[in-house]
Amino acid sequence: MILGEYSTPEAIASMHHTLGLDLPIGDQYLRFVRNLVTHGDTGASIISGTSARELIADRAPVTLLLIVMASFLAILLSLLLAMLAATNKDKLLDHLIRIFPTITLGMPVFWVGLLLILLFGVRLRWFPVGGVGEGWTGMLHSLILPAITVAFTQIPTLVRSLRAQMLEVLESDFLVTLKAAGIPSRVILLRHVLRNSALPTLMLLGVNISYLIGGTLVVEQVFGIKGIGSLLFSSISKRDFPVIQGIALYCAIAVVIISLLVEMASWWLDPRTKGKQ
Amino acid sequence: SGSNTGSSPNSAASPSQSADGGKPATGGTFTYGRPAAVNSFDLHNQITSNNAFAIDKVFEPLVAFDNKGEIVDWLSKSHNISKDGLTYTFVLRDGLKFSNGTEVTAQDAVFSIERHLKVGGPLAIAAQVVSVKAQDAKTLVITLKEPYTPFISELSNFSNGIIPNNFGGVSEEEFLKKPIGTGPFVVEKWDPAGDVTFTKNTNYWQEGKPYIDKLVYKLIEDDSQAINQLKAGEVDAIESLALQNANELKAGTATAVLTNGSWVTEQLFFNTLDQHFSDVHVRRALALAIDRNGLTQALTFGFAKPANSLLPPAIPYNTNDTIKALNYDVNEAKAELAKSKFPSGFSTKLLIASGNSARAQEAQIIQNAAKSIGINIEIETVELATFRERFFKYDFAAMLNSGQADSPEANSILAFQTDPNGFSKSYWTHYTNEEVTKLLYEGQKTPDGESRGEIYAKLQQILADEVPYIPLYFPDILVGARSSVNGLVVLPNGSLRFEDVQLKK
Amino acid sequence: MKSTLLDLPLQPDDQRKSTFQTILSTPSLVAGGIMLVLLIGLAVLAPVISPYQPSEQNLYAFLKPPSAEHWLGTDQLGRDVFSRLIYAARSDLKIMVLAEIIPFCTGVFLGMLAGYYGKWVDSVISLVTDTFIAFPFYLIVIIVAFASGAGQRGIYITFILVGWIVFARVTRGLSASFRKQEWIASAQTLGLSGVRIILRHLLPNVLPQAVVVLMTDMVGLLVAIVTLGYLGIGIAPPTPDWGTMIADGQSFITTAWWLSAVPGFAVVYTGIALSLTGDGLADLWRRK
Amino acid sequence: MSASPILEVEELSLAAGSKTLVSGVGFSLDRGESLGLVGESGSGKSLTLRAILGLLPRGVEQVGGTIKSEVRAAMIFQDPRKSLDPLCPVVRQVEEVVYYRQQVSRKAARTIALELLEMLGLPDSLKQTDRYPSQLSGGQCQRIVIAIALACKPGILLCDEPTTALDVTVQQQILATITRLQQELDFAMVFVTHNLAIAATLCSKLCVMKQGSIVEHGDALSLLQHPQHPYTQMLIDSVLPLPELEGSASV
Amino acid sequence: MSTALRIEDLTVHYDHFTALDKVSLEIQQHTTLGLVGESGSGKSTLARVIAGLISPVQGQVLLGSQNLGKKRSREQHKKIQMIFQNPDSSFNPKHTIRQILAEALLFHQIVDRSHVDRRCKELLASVRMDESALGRYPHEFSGGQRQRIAIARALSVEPSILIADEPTSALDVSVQLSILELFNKLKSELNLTMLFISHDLGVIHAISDNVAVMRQGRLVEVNTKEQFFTRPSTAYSRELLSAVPKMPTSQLSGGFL
Ligand SMILES: Nc1ncnc2c1ncn2[C@@H]1O[C@H](COP(=O)(O)OP(=O)(O)OP(=O)(O)O)[C@@H](O)[C@H]1O
Ligand SMILES: Nc1ncnc2c1ncn2[C@@H]1O[C@H](COP(=O)(O)OP(=O)(O)OP(=O)(O)O)[C@@H](O)[C@H]1O
Ligand SMILES: [Mg+2]
Ligand SMILES: [Mg+2]
Repeated sequence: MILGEYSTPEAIASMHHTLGLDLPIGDQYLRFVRNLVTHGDTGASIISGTSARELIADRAPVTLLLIVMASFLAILLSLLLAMLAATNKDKLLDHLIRIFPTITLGMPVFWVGLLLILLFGVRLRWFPVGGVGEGWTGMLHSLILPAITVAFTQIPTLVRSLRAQMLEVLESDFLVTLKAAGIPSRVILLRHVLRNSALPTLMLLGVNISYLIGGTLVVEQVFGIKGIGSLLFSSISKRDFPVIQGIALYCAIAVVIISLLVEMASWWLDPRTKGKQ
Repeated sequence: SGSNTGSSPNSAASPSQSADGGKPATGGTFTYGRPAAVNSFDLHNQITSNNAFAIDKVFEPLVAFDNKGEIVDWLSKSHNISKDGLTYTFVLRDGLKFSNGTEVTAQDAVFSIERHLKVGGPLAIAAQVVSVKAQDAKTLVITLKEPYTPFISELSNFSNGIIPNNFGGVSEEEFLKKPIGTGPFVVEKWDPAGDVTFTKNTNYWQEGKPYIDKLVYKLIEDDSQAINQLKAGEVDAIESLALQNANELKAGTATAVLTNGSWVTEQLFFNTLDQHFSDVHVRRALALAIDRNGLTQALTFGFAKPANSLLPPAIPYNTNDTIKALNYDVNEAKAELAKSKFPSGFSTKLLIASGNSARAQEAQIIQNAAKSIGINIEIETVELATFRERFFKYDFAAMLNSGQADSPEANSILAFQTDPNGFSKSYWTHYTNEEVTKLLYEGQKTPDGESRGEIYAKLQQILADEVPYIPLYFPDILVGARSSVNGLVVLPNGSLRFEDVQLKK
Repeated sequence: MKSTLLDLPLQPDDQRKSTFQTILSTPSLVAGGIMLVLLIGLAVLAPVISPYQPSEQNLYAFLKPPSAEHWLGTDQLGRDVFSRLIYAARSDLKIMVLAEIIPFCTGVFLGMLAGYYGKWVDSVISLVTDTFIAFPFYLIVIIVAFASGAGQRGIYITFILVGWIVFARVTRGLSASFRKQEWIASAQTLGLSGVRIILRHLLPNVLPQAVVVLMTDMVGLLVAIVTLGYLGIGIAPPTPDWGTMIADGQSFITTAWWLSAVPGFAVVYTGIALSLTGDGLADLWRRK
Repeated sequence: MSASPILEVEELSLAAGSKTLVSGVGFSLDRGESLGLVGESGSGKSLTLRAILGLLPRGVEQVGGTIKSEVRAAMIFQDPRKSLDPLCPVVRQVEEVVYYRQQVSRKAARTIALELLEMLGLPDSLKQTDRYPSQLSGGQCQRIVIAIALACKPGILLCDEPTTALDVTVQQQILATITRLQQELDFAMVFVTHNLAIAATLCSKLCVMKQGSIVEHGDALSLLQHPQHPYTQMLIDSVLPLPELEGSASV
Repeated sequence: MSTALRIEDLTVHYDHFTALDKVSLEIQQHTTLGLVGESGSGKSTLARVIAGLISPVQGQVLLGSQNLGKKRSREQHKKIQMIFQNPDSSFNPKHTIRQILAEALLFHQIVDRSHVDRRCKELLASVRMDESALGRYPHEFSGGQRQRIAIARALSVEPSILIADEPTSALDVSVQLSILELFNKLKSELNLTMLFISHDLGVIHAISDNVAVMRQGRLVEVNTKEQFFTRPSTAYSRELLSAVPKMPTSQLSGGFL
């Protein structure tokens, strides 16, 4: 008789032994720490026996690509929308753009994903409904919808802050100086306003990065992408703790690295911090 | 007793293939969406479908069942069971080769069965085997200590597939990473937490088959995602299609639903060690309180039959139409409960695994039904691993689960669900009834025929009266596929045969 | 000597708009408030309003389209969708509010401590927040929800664990900037104790901003609750929940789309109501 | 007296929504002339300047009156740091204005910018390393702002309290620079200040503003000697006297 | 005449920047010391150290004979009160004037709870404000009025030393005059000892008895008012004095106190 289920207790039991999970808890912990420090690993998967680090490394590229694409899209779209809103303050366009975050803030990411899949995947067939395509182009193509979905969750906060930031810059004294000096408004907008408001937005993105990663995990599930997110869900349902720990650890490391990068970027971009040295 | 000559395994082929009669379309990659990854090819140690349905593509048993559930010769050209039911003789097909090109000999079969006997495993060989011998290069003889009628059908199980003697000369571990068998497909690429890619076995004994070049098992955990991918044509078929989605796919022009009855019984299990459910009156009361017809109708959309007895209608010796079951009657249910130790009701918990929406709905129907007679049920949803841990430890009061036969044999289900001494302890209900146990062993020794039927009818009636589990319905095994797919064979255990699949160019 | 008594006249009283009037002149607050009141009204009065019991089944009348009898039709178990919708509002909103209370209080308090005292207090609290923030919220929610079994407990635990961070961050920033302001310095020179300055001076000033953040955070929490429900690790049945309703209805998206669409819109509606209220409050307090 | 004034403001009224902020302000200015605008805080001095510049803040509108001007105007603000783009090196900011206003090549623009900076007495080190506003002192920033204003070749220079944020010694230098430049370049100037002493030293004409309108105007010296309006009197009274410093000649 | 406040060798660093460099100073009882100096010279820092808002890395502050340590007691805090430059930010925007004035009275139990209201009114009267102000919020007042309220608040704890850090530089000139008048009146009525900081030499002249000049964290000159304004002893002071813009005609003068 076959159990209509997906994993065997016997396999787990034998795996437990090879992994030393039957050792006393103190020894297990020592083993864990030693692995962590020497190999950057949280141990071997109790299901497949492969090391958690390898499993994660296998899945990481897709997730990373997705995160990069999503951040890129989020920044690009937010800049665009915020610029349109700020330069058309209190006009119809501005109101529309301002309503947008209010509406989308309460949209669960899976719901957005489902709607996009139904519309662009199943109905219009513009993008694959899920999975990851072959090769670079296939991969990029199949990640567009998920990236939009993740970006969608970031755009409301970004647009909001960027718009406020731009308005502040637009009202600032130095802009009056530049305007009074007769510099074309296109140049002002692109060279001065954008630059001055991009920095805080980048910082905000740095703060939100862990939300972005979290959103990515859920979105992967909705789009059936075999990245870190689906690894997490399957590991959880199999109680594969080394892998879960590994994912948590590497996510945290990723967040820290990205925050550091953002900080460095802001040091590099902002002369005010340089001036204080 | 009787012998079986090598009937053609092709009897299972789909009508469309024979219809055009011309040369079959060959080549192409068939992508099959599945909800769980293949994490082991160790046929003797596996029990779950995610692995079973990959193992049976690589390893094949001596005998197999076809899509009607009939036992047919498979790797054996013919087989013979002695009159006393103690000696089994198999003659292997001519020119049978493993995928690496080496000949299959009787010694390989001996090694395979002996390893299974040694390992035991979750699907251990229950017959008392005295010896397994290779009479000559092509003839295998198995001798039993006492008759065991289900033996032949149990041999058709994926766990009795034939592997090369001594693992073909490599270590066990290495072999299981790169398995070699006689099956139509060969593992090319395998991610234990992801996809499996098979290529066609060019040495396959069924001439010219399989028609497709590649078979990909694509992991799609989310069922709505699976359906969407099928609709968008990103996969050619999807496994374990949920019943509630079937009509939608059936209605679509690009998609179709394939089914072939089933060997599955959806059931509500009671822990008979539980303080409440050890009382037979409580169990009977609950059985009377559940409207199985309504439940089936609401949950299965015409893809299931309400269950009266334990054995599915596709299994021989089932008594679904003749049995006297406890049918829906709230008043009688209340009266039954009044006879119990808890006449005014009680509170208890119902354990279910997360991730199965039909079962979650089912649980709510049962919760509602129980409430109508004064039993308060709290639904406890835990993830699958915990779920299994819990019921293996009898740490539940009641749970929803299903029983599925893996061969067309009444014993397959009955032994698993009634034997208090077996691995599963009456499917972890711990139900113990001496009479039932006696009937079970008797049935195993009785050769097929009317008397075996009588034994099983009696057994099933006892189960229906004492309800250690309430059979709810027999769901069809459903597979969603693109309409363009031809020759896909759905077996009643839920596995597919891809040998005859042809992809439209 | 010239009279220096009151060199400028005070504004006459009638120019000081009543609070009520200022609220009325903030359209987003009015809109958000009305939406919220409606929602809360429906949720609180669910037992009175709902035509059916939310768990009342009719296995022979399932998946019925909207009709006079069932305003939003019935679900797979023949339950009245409208009744379930407003009962779900009741349970989801209740959890949302309850799960926010403790994190809000601890977050605001710790944030004030860090911002006001600075130095090592700040370093310790910032270290903790930075550590927590490194772990994606959904990662923690999902792990905790799985570990503690499906149900509301996971949400409460996770939120008590990580929910305070956003408030701590906001109030820390605010308190640090207020601390540089001279009214804090005056309070210090007056010899007031730290506790008194934090509770009587800082708190009323950081509270408005914190409440605004609370509004958006509640939206986030609601979305998380619904997402967990959707993933099947949220609120346990038979308690109705929007996420479970969406998940249950998803199979019927082509045949009975309203089953998942309606609870989805309920979530979005709540999101809009809360963020409008938040925006409105921010607006109101900015203008003051 | 020259033929016609280069700036003529008549009955200027500004309002934000229904609230009138400036009403009926009018004055005229000849080439090379300076007008001092003094008055209490919030009386509309800055708004008047912005109106002349043609860049009213968002939400404020001109509701009446005319501003006639032949020449272009440039403006200097109170806080020099805030009037420079913090993320753009200062010389580039000057250069950019030269490039767009004087229609010369990038290279020429840089040369002209550096010349301007030299004329304003900024250190040569700026030529080597272009620095950001945050790396300069307030006085240096104000000079950059003046350079930007001059790069526009203005006919009128509008100064909105250009020295309030600066120290007395720096203030003295900046004022000296402005006076010198005005003599060299002969632009007209509207100088807003609340320091009566500065206004009187710098400007030949004075307007006193209170609550959005001019309460008194006229020749600087005579206005200070014979104030008509009590508010003017009060302003004069508020100037705090200092005793004469021994051994120094008064300016 | 005795010394009300003495500071010795005060040094303060912000990170690596030395804001105060070994500053020593004395203020006599019932006199006003005017502190001038360019922006960033450390005037406010000095004031904050004296008020106990910043603790110095070195040096000490002596109130009379009492050494004020790193952590001051409530009593010691009360003794030295400070008025800040920016009247907009020196009040808790969420408190009414009544709460602002009563805060310290209640906390230190300076007067009986039932007398708090009366005391608040007295305080307002002493800074010449109407008692109708009590129920209002700071933002309803003009800058000059707020500065008066700030003075009233400082006086509520009956300090022996009052520090005023540029209390008039954010105000209109006309309002500035009335605040200076108020300071002069309180000084004589209450026998206050004051440290008055300003960069406006006119203001310093109008209010102080002695003048101290700071530059880059150091005290460069301490002198009597008469001496400083007519015969400053350092070149820097002379430079400061000569940079003050003067009215064009010398006979124009007014606004004597
Ligand atoms: N963008 C604006 N919208 C509405 N009102 C404004 C705006 N800008 C200025 N005001 C108001 O207009 C009035 C005049 O402002 P303005 O800045 O011209 O005064 P000012 O004389 O320059 O004062 P100060 O000496 O303080 O700089 C003030 O009451 C101010 O509040
Ligand atoms: N919190 C701080 N952190 C770092 N540096 C500071 C801080 N506060 C002040 N400084 C620096 O210390 C120096 C002295 O500052 P302080 O405020 O005492 O000067 P000041 O004489 O009061 O100037 P102003 O006349 O502008 O008020 C300045 O250079 C300033 O930049
Ligand atoms: Mg102004
Ligand atoms: Mg200062």
